[in-house]
Amino acid sequence: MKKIMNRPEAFAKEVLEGIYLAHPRWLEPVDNDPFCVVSANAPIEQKVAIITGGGSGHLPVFLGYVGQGMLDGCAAGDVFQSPTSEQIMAVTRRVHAGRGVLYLYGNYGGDIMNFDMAAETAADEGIQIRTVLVQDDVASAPNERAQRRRGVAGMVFAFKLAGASAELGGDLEEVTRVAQKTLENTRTMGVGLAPCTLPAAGQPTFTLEDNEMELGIGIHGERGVRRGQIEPADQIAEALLQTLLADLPIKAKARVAVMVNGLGATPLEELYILYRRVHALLGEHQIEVHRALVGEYATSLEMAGASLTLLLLDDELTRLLDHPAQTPFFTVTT
Amino acid sequence: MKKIMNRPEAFAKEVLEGIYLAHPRWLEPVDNDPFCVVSANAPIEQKVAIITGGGSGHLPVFLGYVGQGMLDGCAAGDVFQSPTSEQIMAVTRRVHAGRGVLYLYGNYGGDIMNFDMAAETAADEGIQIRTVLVQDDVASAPNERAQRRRGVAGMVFAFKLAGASAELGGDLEEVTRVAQKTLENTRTMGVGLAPCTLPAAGQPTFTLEDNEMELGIGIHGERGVRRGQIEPADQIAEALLQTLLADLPIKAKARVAVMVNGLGATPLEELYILYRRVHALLGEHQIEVHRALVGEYATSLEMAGASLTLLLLDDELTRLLDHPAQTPFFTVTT
Amino acid sequence: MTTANQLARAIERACHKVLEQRDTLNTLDAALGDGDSGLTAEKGAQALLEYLHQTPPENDLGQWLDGAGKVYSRAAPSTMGALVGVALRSAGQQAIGVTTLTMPLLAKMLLEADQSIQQRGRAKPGDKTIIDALHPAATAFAAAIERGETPSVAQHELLEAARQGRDHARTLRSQVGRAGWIGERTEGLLDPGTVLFVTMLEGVLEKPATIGSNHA
Amino acid sequence: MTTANQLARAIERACHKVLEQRDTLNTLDAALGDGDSGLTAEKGAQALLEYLHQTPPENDLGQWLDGAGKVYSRAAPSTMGALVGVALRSAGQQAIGVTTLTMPLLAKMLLEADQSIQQRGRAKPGDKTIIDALHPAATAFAAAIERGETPSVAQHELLEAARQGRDHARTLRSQVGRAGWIGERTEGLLDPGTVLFVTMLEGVLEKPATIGSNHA
Ligand SMILES: Nc1ncnc2c1ncn2[C@@H]1O[C@H](COP(=O)(O)OP(=O)(O)O)[C@@H](O)[C@H]1O
Ligand SMILES: Nc1ncnc2c1ncn2[C@@H]1O[C@H](COP(=O)(O)OP(=O)(O)O)[C@@H](O)[C@H]1O
Ligand SMILES: [Mg+2]
Ligand SMILES: [Mg+2]
Ligand SMILES: [Mg+2]
Ligand SMILES: [Mg+2]
Repeated sequence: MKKIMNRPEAFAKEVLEGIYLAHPRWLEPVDNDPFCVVSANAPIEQKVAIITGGGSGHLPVFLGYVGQGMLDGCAAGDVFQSPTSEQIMAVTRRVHAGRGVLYLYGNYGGDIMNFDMAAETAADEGIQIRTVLVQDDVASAPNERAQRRRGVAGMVFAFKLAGASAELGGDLEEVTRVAQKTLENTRTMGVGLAPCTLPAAGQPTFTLEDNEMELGIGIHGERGVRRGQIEPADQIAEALLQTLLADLPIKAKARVAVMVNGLGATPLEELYILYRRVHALLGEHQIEVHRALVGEYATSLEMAGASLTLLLLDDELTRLLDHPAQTPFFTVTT
Repeated sequence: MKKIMNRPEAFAKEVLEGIYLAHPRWLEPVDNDPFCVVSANAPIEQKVAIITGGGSGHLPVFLGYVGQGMLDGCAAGDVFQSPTSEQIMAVTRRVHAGRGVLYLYGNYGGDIMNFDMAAETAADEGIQIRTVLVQDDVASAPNERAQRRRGVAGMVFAFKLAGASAELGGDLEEVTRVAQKTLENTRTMGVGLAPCTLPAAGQPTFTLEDNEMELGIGIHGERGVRRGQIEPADQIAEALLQTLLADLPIKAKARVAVMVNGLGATPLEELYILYRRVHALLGEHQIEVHRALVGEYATSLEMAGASLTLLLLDDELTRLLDHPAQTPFFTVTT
Repeated sequence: MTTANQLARAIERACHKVLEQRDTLNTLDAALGDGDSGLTAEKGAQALLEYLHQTPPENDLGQWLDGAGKVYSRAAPSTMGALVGVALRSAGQQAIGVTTLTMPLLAKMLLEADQSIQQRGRAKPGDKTIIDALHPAATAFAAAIERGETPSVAQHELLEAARQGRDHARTLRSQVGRAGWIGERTEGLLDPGTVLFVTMLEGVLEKPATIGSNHA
Repeated sequence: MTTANQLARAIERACHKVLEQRDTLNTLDAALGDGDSGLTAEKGAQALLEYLHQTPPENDLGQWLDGAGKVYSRAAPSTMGALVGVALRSAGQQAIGVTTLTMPLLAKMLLEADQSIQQRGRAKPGDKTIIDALHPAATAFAAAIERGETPSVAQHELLEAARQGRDHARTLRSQVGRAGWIGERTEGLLDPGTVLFVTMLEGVLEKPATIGSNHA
């Protein structure tokens, strides 16, 4: 394990400390707990607040989307671990501006338990909570059992669109509806080329031979749908795209946003080679690309590989996607 | 060699094609040569144009800084190769708006030859050219022979500030002066943890043992100043920072911009762990951080490691740094 | 009957037993989950031992268990960590103000722990989780007490039911949690949650060589 | 005297010789540069062969060489590629409108190639570059012609001077290019540029077994 770090146990904490030092005008901790991250100008009066949370090791997910026009706060856990319900509650209290809070996070057992417990405490304190789970990873369960799917990179679209809805004044029901609608139209699938190593574990999360790749692998290295010899980029792009298209309620002449996301160690160059083929294939299906995001949006430490996300757009979703947003890690300008 | 790619020989070309497809409103090729990249709205009337160039494989360097308030064009080479003088000339003709062109690129033999030849042709065609070489890598030569230093991540600051100067209406002499002044105040040093592999070569550019790192390594794997066992992040930060501070004409109470740059495969988390210590040490020296850039700004395919850049600021440079800029890969907002 | 001191010793033994099984739990979890069951169980056990040390149980065992649950889930914020915390807290709710735990009360507490985990985790028996060991164990223990068995017989049935539950769950397919994503491939694999529960129980019921232990 | 056809054959032989040395050049460059000298020399040689095939030299050897230089540097855009291109073009400038190359003209062309590389590369003899083979070779050839030596003696001195220059450069420290960054560590290592030049020269001067080759 080769990492630029100090004590493995302090990994997540030191990352957070570095982030506060680098972006003091944007982010601050609640009550000196670096794992409770809120926007420096929270609470924002009259705005529904949106909170996410989950394990560390996925930058810019999760806290990287806290900022203007996106999220208000984030409860971060240790590497690949859930935050505690107390931490979620601390963030909730700090960002709540009287119009309720949306919990928007990935479908993982530990996170669900802790967010649910926080939601109950919040309710006791008179804070209205809604919960929307991100379940975009098509490789993790068939369409019939879509509620069992993992949440992966597609969550960034949900953050973006729900965040725009909140900034535009939507009430809690409306912001919740937008998050749900976005996710109903969002699908992701990934491919892994090399594992990552938890700083405290010292052992890779899985192994792949030198010439192998795994389609459908999860962001913690959970097993995928097909392991085999590494294929040319164009074939990988085709395999991922076909799966997503088959799963989405898509029609010809549709409009989409595309995200080609690197998992941490894969160079930007390779992501653009993937995008090149994805774009051409969408064209063959007469599907228009309204916006392309190519880069690292949801990673797993130094895992190698990529994921492809499609968001099927209508006019409402397009408008919300194009609404300006800014965080230290993500910018949408008009 | 595990890469998401198709034919190795087509690597750089397919990357460029993917980039044009992803960012059609921003970038376009000259005369269908994808290696000749210009801003979609070039030439910009009344503006001095700035061109860079160099080998592919360093995204977002070089073409990623073509856009609003930065560069006008970029001649890209094959992976780690120079563009040809004809390509540089094609870009020059396309972006020139009558007020001259600044060639701003790294100190590499092949690039110098080709840019110089282009400059001569341009002069023959009546286009005024100035050349500024980026030579920020302190590890590549001692201060006394600073003109022999390599150009690395610090070039991004030169692009930013010269770009702002041009956008603010500076003439060719003024833009050239700003680029030079920026670089006189810019220093970089890197650390390598793992090599990268040229797609067409199939062999890594250098090797490091599992527990080794190399301080001062170059972005093509050129040898550094010290190879040894991997050190804790805080120690690496100290080693890099001390070297830069000793080389810069710095006083107490100075103000700097800091860039912690990932070389391609190093997760953002590790960069923030480095930044954490850099920030603390600067504080001990009573040096104020005006802006921190932490991320991938100049890479070498899937090389693992990081570089640290300091830009010593005065009021003029601060104003130019803060001037808004936007490209598909880089944004500065007010 | 269990006094504050006995409760403390039982929890201590359970924690030490869990610490011993750290690597086994990690290995089991690596095969069907994310390989950290041992790490998070270790964090939870260490936090409990520290809580025990700083705040030994005294007059109100229910309050103490409630605190133990909070401590556990704060220290081990995984699925299992959250659920063990929930179980400790809801068992504690049954014993607020109580200074010694009777067998019927213990039975009630176990049933409550089972229910609270099912509710919080939205899983049921047969989903291949800790519930498949906890639920039959709690039920068997309650039935034995109901039938008027001696504490040692009841405890024996408790442990046996847990072990059988663990072994039966091995044949099932995971329906929830991370393991749920590779459902069919989990058949024949032990579920770390069931192993953790049996391990804790073995610690609690172990007859230690110290005084005051032989009338648990 | 060299006719168009002879020039074509000479360049062909030089290119094939370079292609054979591809891996050697890469290995040499890996030790003090970026390991691509063979790759870029291969690209240049292939492009020249193609140019030769598509556009054989005819009435104007100078124009043809100018075109060859453009082709070479376009195909091999490394330091060396740019410099070889420059050398071919500036040698060509000396022979515009010429249909056969005399020995004195060849000497002038070589000297010009040397000067143009020095100028373009901002390097001088002793910096451990191709110049350390090219410069003494060009000088020795011109001197031999001046002294009225036969072509074969002059050619022999040309090649010998190039080889000696290459071997002498080995003892130097690189002052420019990528190798300049590790200056002291380059002592004792062959410079790929000097090896490339000697290789090309060996190809040009090789006596091939085909007709029309024996009065070069
Ligand atoms: N929804 C659930 N309800 C009850 N138990 C569960 C549930 N999901 C997972 N578990 C239990 O948790 C165990 C995994 O625990 P652990 O590895 O600590 O958590 P995580 O899955 O968050 O890494 C599983 O073996 C299973 O017994
Ligand atoms: N400034 C220079 N002037 C003349 N020759 C040079 C110069 N810099 C480098 N060279 C020659 O170029 C050779 C390297 O060529 P090559 O590997 O093709 O280029 P690059 O360094 O761009 O990868 C060196 O061995 C040296 O002989
Ligand atoms: Mg686990
Ligand atoms: Mg876990
Ligand atoms: Mg080279
Ligand atoms: Mg090169």
